[in-house]
Amino acid sequence: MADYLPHTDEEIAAMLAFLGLSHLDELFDSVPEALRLAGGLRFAEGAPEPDVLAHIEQLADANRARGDRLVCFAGGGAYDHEVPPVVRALAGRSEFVTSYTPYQPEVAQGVLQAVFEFQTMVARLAGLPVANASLYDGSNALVEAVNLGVAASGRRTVWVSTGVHPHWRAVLATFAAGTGHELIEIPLHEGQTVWPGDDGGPGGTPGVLVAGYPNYLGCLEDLGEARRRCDGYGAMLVATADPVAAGIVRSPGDWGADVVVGEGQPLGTGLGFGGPYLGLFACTMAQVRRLPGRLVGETVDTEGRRAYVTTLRAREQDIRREKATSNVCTNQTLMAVTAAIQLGWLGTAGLAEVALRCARGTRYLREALLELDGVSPLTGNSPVVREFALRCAVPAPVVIERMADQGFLAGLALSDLIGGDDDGSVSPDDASHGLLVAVTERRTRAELDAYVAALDKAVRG
Amino acid sequence: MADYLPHTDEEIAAMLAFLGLSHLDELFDSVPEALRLAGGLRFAEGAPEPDVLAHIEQLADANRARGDRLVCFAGGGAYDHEVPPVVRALAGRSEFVTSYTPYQPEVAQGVLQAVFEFQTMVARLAGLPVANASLYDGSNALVEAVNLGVAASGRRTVWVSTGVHPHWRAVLATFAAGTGHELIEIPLHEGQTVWPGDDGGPGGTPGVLVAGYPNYLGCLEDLGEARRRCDGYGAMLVATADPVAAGIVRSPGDWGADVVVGEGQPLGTGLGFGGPYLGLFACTMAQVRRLPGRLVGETVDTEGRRAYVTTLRAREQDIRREKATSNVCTNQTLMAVTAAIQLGWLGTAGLAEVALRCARGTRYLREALLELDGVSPLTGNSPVVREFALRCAVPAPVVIERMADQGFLAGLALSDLIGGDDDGSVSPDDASHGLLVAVTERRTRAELDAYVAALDKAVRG
Amino acid sequence: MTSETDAKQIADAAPRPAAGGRAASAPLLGRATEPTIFELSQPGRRSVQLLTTGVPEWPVDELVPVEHRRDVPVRLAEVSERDLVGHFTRLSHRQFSVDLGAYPLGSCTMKYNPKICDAVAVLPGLAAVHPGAPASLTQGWLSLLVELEEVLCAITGMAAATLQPAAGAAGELTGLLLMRAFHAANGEQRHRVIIPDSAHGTNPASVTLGGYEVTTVPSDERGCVDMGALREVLDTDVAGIMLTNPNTLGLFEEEIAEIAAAVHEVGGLLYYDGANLNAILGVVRPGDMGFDIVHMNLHKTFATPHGGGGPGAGPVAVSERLVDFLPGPRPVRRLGGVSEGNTFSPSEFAWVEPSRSIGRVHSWHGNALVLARALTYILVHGSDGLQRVAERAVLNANWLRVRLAGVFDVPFDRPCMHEVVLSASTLRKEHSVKALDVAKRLLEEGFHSPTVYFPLIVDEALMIEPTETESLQTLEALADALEAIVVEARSGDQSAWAAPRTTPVSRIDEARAARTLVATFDARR
Amino acid sequence: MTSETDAKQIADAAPRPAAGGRAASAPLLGRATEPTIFELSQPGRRSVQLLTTGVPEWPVDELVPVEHRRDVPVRLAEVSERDLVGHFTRLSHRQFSVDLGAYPLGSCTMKYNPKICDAVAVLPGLAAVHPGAPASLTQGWLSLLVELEEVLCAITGMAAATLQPAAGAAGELTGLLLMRAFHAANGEQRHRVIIPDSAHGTNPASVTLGGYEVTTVPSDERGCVDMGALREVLDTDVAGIMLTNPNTLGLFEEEIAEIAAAVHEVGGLLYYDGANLNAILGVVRPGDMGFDIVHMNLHKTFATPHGGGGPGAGPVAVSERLVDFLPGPRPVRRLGGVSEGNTFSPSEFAWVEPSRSIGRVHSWHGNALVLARALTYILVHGSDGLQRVAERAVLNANWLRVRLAGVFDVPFDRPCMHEVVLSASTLRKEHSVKALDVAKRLLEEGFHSPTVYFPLIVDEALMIEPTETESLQTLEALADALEAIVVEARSGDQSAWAAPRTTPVSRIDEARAARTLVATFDARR
Ligand SMILES: Cc1ncc(COP(=O)(O)O)c(C=O)c1O
Ligand SMILES: Cc1ncc(COP(=O)(O)O)c(C=O)c1O
Repeated sequence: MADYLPHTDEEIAAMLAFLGLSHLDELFDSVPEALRLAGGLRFAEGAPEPDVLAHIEQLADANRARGDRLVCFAGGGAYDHEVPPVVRALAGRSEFVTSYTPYQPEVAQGVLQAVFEFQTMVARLAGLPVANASLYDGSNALVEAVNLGVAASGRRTVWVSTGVHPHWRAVLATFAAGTGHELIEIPLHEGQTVWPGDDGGPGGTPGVLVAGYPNYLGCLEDLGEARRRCDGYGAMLVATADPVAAGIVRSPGDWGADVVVGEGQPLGTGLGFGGPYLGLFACTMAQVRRLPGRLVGETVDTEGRRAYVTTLRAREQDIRREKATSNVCTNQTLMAVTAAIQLGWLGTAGLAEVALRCARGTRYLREALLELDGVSPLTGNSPVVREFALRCAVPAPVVIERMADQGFLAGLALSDLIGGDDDGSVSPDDASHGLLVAVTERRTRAELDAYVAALDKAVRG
Repeated sequence: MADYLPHTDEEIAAMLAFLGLSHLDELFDSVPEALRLAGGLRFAEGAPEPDVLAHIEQLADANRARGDRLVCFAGGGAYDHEVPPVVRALAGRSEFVTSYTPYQPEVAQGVLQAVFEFQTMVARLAGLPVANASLYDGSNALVEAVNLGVAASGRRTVWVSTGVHPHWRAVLATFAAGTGHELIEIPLHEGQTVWPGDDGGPGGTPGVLVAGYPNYLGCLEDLGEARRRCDGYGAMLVATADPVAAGIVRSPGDWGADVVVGEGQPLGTGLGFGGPYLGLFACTMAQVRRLPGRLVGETVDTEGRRAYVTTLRAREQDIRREKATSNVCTNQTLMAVTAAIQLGWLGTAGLAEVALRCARGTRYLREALLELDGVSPLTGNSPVVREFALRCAVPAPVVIERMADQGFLAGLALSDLIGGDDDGSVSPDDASHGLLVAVTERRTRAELDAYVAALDKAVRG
Repeated sequence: MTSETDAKQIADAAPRPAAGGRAASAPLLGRATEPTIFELSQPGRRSVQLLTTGVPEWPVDELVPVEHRRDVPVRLAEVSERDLVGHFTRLSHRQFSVDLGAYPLGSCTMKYNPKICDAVAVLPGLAAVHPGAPASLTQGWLSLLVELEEVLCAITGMAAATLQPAAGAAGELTGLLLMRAFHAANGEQRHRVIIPDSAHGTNPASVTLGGYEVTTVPSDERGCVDMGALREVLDTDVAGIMLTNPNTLGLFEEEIAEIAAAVHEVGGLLYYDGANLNAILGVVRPGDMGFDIVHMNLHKTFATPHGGGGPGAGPVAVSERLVDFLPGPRPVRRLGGVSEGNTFSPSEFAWVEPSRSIGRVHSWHGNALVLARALTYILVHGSDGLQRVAERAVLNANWLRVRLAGVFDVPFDRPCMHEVVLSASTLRKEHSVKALDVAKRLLEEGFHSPTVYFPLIVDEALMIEPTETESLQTLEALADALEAIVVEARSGDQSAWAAPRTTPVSRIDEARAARTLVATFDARR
Repeated sequence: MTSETDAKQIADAAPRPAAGGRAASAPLLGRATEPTIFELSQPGRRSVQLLTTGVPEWPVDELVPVEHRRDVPVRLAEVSERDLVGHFTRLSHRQFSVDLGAYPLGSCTMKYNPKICDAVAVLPGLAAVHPGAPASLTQGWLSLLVELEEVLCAITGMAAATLQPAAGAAGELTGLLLMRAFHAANGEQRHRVIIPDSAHGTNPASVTLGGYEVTTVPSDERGCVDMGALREVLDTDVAGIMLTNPNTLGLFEEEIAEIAAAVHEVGGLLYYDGANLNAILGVVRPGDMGFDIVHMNLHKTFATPHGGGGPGAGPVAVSERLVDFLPGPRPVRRLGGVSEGNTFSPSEFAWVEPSRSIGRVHSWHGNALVLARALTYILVHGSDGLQRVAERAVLNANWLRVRLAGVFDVPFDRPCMHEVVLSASTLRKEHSVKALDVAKRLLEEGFHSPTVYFPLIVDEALMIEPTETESLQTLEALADALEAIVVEARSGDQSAWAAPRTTPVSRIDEARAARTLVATFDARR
């Protein structure tokens, strides 16, 4: 019997007696007999914690791709950045971890203030005046952004650059089945979106344009061009952005984006096999009443002291129900708190330094790899700052397997990301041979040099 | 430049100006020039945290005896007991970790109450009415106990059973050089102390008798015999005890010990290469004013609320100075708090269960090993409950090396513990071939069986 | 470190706060306001320390073309590690949590979150794995996900599940899209989804996002779906119905079999909102009640911590006929692949795309570390332990119900399941003390408040879910505290209006926050 | 689990508390008392979960002979894991700590404790190593200890060190035994050790335990050892002198070279109490000042956390002529053994017994994980960083000294080192507000109090050591708070007498605790 239940047999008896019952079963008298599960659940009985821990540790051991075994060069929205002990310690404080949504602000100032600080930091990163308290992940933040854009523009046609992460586009498409948005994917050429001619594109005048900055192939695109289109169409510009690259590149807000969304994982959250991550969302003040999810605002208590509370609640599902701007309830607050702590640790200079170091590693590795036989560029001369795509002489999945045997998680195969289809972001051949490589500030020159040597072997025949 | 200093250059300049100084060096004007260290300290400059962590991780990696590589059967006062995540989490709370000695009780109720609870638990374990708030480790607790015993009896002759842990006896001897106590070591026969005949022993009438329960060879001795001697001599009985074995064996207090000391490591503190551990100390009420170190007592605040504070402070060095009962100041409070949490987790049944499981594993393994050729008993039929000594056909250090190659930390070589001398606890030949083996509740039957098979190989030729 | 020069240049160009850095200590247990991190900031101060890498130190202008280069750095707080720690530790002391005391929020299942799950979530073999690594390198994770899917299906009585949705609401929307895909595959286009008036707000919100219209059915006087009213709105335009059972009143929908039959009869599907699954673990399964789609809130039923509002996880399990529509890719155990002990052949587990998948609903595979926590919780309890969980949860709720019956109004006075909905209606009418006042006053007694004003159909609702991990003694203390508040109010003492007073801040002006929106530190000026 | 039957039988025999288990929640930031864990206990409740081992389940009476068998189990609290967590988490909320705010306790060096050191202390390769494993299996640990010894010697200017002593006082006693062994080896039996009247209480206590008599020398009007008085007590019966420099007044003993010469002249040794080493890191070394024996408090200077009163670590470094007397065994780097990168040959490091060792002073090798933390701290700072530590520590203390000069009396009004000793003497005389009242009143402002009434030679002493990790802004806030308290007192407001009031408990009756000693829960009845 392994559990966390406090009840002793005597207490159960006393409580039943208090209820006038003689057996625990009677508590479920309202459940029709015919529906009752006879013989209990059909899986193993409970096991003590140490047994279970041993089992899970064995599963963990079976992951060859763990960071202590393979040096990580994979990115695609999830990066192996430094998360120092101090951030882990603070973000792990049980008051943050085991609290609920701040329904009673008087006893939730800790989370509320941390989120208020988070919102400020995200707004500054995005170059926009307001940010929310988090969404599930980058893709879901994008879905919400498009919903907002459609609502704001009043038009359901959405032009989505194929530079947007393929998984995010997939999620957009999934949810568009419900909202009925018409998604038009716009192809890339050498890593840059080729927006349709000024005569307009397919599907009529777009209400929303979506572009990546950097895009999923790591390239910085000319967002000014997208902005000009939006101005022409009266459309909303949604940009997906990377919060670390933002340390040295212009804010999408600065380029004129109306909504900026991003994957917040690089801000203090580990790789964690893809979750829990953190959807970043910032927008213009004009759209604040369409903002999805939770928003913390500053106010005062009865004694005039500064205090924080969730606000503009009339947007939310628990008040507006079917008319809410979004259905989100539980979100990723703990990751938002973590991001605030990580950004507090980084500070102004630290964020810039991390971005710069990523850019240096990216430059160093890319240049060295392009010297190799069997490796060629995939996105022309498009500028890259934290990640880049290469064409290998052998299919990328093969390269990845071979590199694993040499101690590296070499990157992501474009074919895996795209899911095999010809999605317009790269040619089908580039898709099958394309490898997406990310270099963070944690990669040493020795590791980069060893990677080059290993890839040299891996791309042969 | 790696450090944790907040000072900006501007602030340093402003602070110096406020002091009327122009350079930081001038702060040290009172240090005679001739003594000043020219050219700074002579070792490496600072390195960022991740560099240092990588270095320390490599050192950690070089320890073959780490628990995740060698299954631990070593004991001798340090045992591989279960320390569950919940205990680690609570004991690691930074309020406990980063606070000081509770000099200001109004803001230190957390530590004070936890220590009060610890004292209660230790007193109950020992079977005595009062316990202190911890000493450095088992050996230092023993030193303090002997000091108390000498002060209480007024006689400096101390009979120390050689069943007391050899390291502890060594520490006793070291400090006796200062206090001038005369330590007389009393030999064992088959794991039982052979106290001198009633005509008295060497060195005149003893003021203190010290015995182990269980002793360092794992044997339970007849403490009643020691008590009778003490009554005869008017001497104090000091017993060393194991807090886990106490779960199923009689308390030394129950046998009539005046002071009970022990190594608290088994109570929630990991192996940690020997420290920080925890010296347990309990005594009779008659001796409370001779108690070494810190003691927490219950009292009230000005509003009559229950509160805790360090008490009987007049025993301590900061008040009594050269007349203090002990010089201890910084002790092992965090380990005491940890022990309170661990004992809270174990509970009445849990402590008994752990002790019982140790005894079962001990029985199972000992019986199986004694079937092997090349293995024989070393302590006759003396009862053992958590640890036992064997005589191997090959020297124990060789056995340990061979067992390491098979994945086990086989135990401790008696020769290592004793330090080579003929100390009277075992014969010189038993010392060189004696292996001390501990089995905790964490050892599975599969591990025990594998150990038997491995030892079977290891003791051959 | 010359490598910092560029970053420093950038930083130097940043506009400096006029006066920063003031104050870096705050009262223990005092009621002083903690400054924002921006106010603790002092230009030039830093905590960051990065690995020495030896990578060539190109300046930023050789790396980023000028048109893409940021000219003003992102202004962030500049604090020492010491101040960072002080700030967030003090903030944590201004935050209630399960670890500090009872948190009887109805519908939220704030049970104890076992610490072992925290240990699991930081295992390097789980936490330091990139989600894009191929299946051959992540067999352990795939195995874990498959194992979780299997036990979740056993618990709910369903055929298969997706683990992608990141929370309950995400699960709802996923479920509605499954519904849509199912009908579409049958060549049908239905427009309406039925939900009871007691439903949680995410249900109608999800229905809208799923492209359906909401049809609300009222509850009857027993607090259950009004069967007559239901039959009236049922027709072939109904895609399905969303129910939670026990419902948000904590009452079991006894006519669930009839409801299922009626909905199925018109070709609709039944969606189970799993927020209240805790009440029925091992007692009755949604699949056996006739549900086609079930979401679970792992952060409720399976004790993964709520994190101040998230992360959660909202797996969706479905019956056989919906399996092919599940989001992809799904982790599956390959036929024939057999693991020996805990060694895996590199291809035993694989990702597959269901044949008629609605597509991805998450950037990767869902909130993986939350899933690992939930599996750990489930394995510790096992099939037997989960049933005890439900029994004790229901026992606790009923004990409180009977104990508090004379204290508050009990709108639906019959045995409840895992939570009980009371009402402060009489208290309000007779003594002008509202449910909100009771909630605020209870904070002073060291308990978190119950959920108030939900479900909407109960006037002055106080919804209490004690959960199974609170002891009888805690229930007694909670009940005593609530009773004392009512006695106080009845005696004419209006303390509750001014409550809470012993909390880090006193009652908060929520209206002002919305009126003069200050959602960032920069908006303060 | 049948294996529990016996344990349960034992447990059942335990006397049960008459009424236990009451209350298991406590106010957030409220001022309610937290019950003891014994009061939260309910017989039969449990948290423990142990590994399933498969070992045969012999009953206890087959394992323990009756005369050794416990007939009544050790009565411990019986709580659920949930209540265990609640209890100790709430207790932690009743505890001030460095992580919560400034802790300017003089002589204690309550600096920021970097979190990286916590990470180091839990590395399995360090934490899960048995201390009795042979050197061949623990080369990493031996290497770490040797590396630490080397940097400590570089910092102090000494030849070798023992890492065994578990705290400063243990180091002192070790040092005195070294002194004794040294003199004995020279065939001498000396009887007295000199300590200044400003010395910390552990110094005289250690002297007694070392078998010596204390001879106290007074301080002169500048707060330093009175040279004349010293010369008077010096003779060949003096084994040595114990000094801390800077001394406990925070003042540098400028005549240290003369003192050293005089003591050495009579054949005595100089012992350096390293509690104040933080002030002189990289500026001046005890070895260069003429000291023969030096203890360090790693929990002060090298930031290992104090843990509510411990653990600490008190390595003792000695000059060449004392090396052979050091406690053994000592970890050493074998001559000729060369490690390549970080791979070690199994015999590169070894344990050796110094030829004339005084013997062991610790059960094993000292507080090893504390030592690992200290090494980490030292390596991060490096030779350059440690010097900055000293500079900033001294800068901070002097800033406070000047800032507070008009507020309190400054008994020794000249530049101080890392701490400053003020006096509330005038305040007491004129306004009856004592140092203790100031200390208690300051708690209300969110700061820990300074050390009060130490050193003993200063009337109404307030000893402030800000440490280098507090910012100028914190110093300002602290000084403002202290000044406001004095202004308040001068204005006739006697709030300080009643202070503290905002803390978890108000001022405590210390006398009562000693009068009616209740040192265990069982003594309460
Ligand atoms: C009844 C009910 N349904 C759905 C939800 C939504 O779940 P989530 O918050 O995980 O999105 C909740 C959450 O509070 C709930 O109580
Ligand atoms: C000056 C001085 N010497 C010695 C000590 C004793 O050190 P420890 O507490 O580590 O035993 C202290 C501790 O406060 C001290 O301040």
